[in-house]
Amino acid sequence: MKFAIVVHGAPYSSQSSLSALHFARAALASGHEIYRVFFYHDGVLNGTALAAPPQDEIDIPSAWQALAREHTLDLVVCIASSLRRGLLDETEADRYEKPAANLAPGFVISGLGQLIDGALNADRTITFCA
Amino acid sequence: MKFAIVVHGAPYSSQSSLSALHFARAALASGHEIYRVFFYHDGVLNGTALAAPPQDEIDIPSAWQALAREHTLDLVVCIASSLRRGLLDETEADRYEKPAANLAPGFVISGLGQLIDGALNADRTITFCA
Amino acid sequence: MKRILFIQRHGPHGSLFGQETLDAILMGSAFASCSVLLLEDGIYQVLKGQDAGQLESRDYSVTYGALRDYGVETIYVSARHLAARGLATEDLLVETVPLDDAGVTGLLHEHDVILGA
Amino acid sequence: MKRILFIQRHGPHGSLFGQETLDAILMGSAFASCSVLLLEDGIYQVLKGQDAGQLESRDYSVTYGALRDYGVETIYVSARHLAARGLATEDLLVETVPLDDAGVTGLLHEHDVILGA
Amino acid sequence: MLHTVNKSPFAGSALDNCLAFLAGGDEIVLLEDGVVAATLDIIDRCEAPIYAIEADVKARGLSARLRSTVKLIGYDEFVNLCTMHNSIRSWS
Amino acid sequence: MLHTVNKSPFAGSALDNCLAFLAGGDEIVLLEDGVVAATLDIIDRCEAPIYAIEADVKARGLSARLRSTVKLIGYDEFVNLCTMHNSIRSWS
Repeated sequence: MKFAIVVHGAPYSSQSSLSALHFARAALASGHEIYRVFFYHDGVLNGTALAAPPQDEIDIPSAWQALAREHTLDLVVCIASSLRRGLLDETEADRYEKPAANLAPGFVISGLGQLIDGALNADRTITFCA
Repeated sequence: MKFAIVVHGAPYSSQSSLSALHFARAALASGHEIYRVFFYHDGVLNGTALAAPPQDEIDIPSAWQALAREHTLDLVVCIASSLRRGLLDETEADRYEKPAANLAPGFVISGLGQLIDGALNADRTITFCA
Repeated sequence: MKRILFIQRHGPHGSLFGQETLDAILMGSAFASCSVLLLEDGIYQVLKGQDAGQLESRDYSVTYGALRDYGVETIYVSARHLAARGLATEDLLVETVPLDDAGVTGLLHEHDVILGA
Repeated sequence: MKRILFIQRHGPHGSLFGQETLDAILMGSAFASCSVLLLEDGIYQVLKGQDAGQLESRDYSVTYGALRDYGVETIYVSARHLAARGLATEDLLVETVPLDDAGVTGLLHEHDVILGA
Repeated sequence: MLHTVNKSPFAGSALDNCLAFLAGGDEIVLLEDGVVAATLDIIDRCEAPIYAIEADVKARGLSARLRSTVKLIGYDEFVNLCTMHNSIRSWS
Repeated sequence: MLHTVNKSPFAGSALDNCLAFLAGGDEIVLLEDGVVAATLDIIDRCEAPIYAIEADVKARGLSARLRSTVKLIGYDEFVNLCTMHNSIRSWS
């Protein structure tokens, strides 16, 4: 079965991204497919390349990247949410003349169409709310 | 009178930073002093240099910077909160070997001691909760 | 074609959920059959007479009035949540269909996907 | 010297407020006279028997047990909020002083600064 | 003591706690989503003076629905209220 | 339909709404702070099957306080419940 996973919460600030990560791992371990993980609202902050959590705590952005490498996941952060919250890839950093980009490898910035596409094409859509 | 202002919410995501900004402007306009603005929890994201909000919306990080330039404000983001949330100055980016820094000019990263110092030395401490 | 229900349960301006969920509704209505359900303080999203100028914020409530033009089928509200706030459908700037609790339950089950905070 | 009251009203693990407020309490107790008030789900911060290993999260609740060593004077709880959760002070891993509503009101007024989410 | 409430009474216990722990001489400022309470009759039962931030009331279209016990204020009056009380508790 | 609840019943209306809008055949998964409800007698009144994520219950020290009507599950069983219902509503 194909899952679309929607994440609304920032890592650490809300448990939702950790729950989504555990859910995604379990779905993959059970042989299901993850059609897409869509990060919306504060959830886009899961895609930061600059988080430096304490060493005895899980590094949530890195855990998403590791899962994506292992299973070729489509990790999409919403562009409108990202721009307001200061999460930029190289293209957007150039476009808005900002001094740096901070989107982690493995994540892509895209539009809300990817949320709707996921909802329409996955067998199940589950949201992890902030 | 000297005010310490504590901000717990991320810009846009929560109205708390906008309220704090309005409060700070009104306090200064009434002839009061702002001893410090301390950004804690998600509030540290007020200090991002990378936000690119829609042109018809207020740019909250820039508004803090403008107020700080005009009144020489002490804008402090909590270091522990910042590290988990991916907000780094050049020093921290180097220390944690991260690819970029994203703290806006006008903000400084410092420890929780600055929160306590503000609470002890200001005449009034007001918190804007997320 | 799948039917999507968007639920809005946050008031305006206190957080970004209202504005960003509205963006998702607009996008959804371009690609799918969509309805909107306003619960709890989400009902305040469409209260008449909002003026956010003094807040330096955007009055995006007017966009709700255009949802029909974007193809959104119906905007539903919980009649119980409306009454608890001392409001009536006449106080809202869009035409809404009030539902009792059983009506909301039915609506949830009529849709294939439920989105919204 | 000013007296600081830290209020904790969020449960553990669902958000970072609990852990970060605890950090602020530790810092505060190094420089000032501090007390802690647990309200609402903040009481769950000090419930016995927490084990966050399966969550890949840190069991920071043990640090509450060390607050006295850091100089925190007293940890107060709302007796009403405790009872509403079916809990008693014996269920908590630190010694707490339960207060009725008037006691909480008095506590708020005894302190010069109130911090915490 | 000055109390602030920034959440809707329908969305949590901020107002409940504020009212439960109020002392004589205390005052209350409703701001952000907290101004929703200014339109409900529960607020009439409160004996403390209650203020609501005008910009927040207007932004939410609630101006015509205010209970008569609530006084609209600007941020300058909010600042002034802070100076008139020894401490401030923000309920959220 | 599968319902999830991730907030404490003391911190908002997530559980209230979930229970108010429940249909026959629906099931409920409590996760994150939502597992607090699994220790309260209000949950006994609910006729739908109720599950709680074990990792969340353990992390909060609530294992010994669960109501007998609540079944502990892992994330794998959570995934399986999702496959067995046509849609999922997350109450927050």
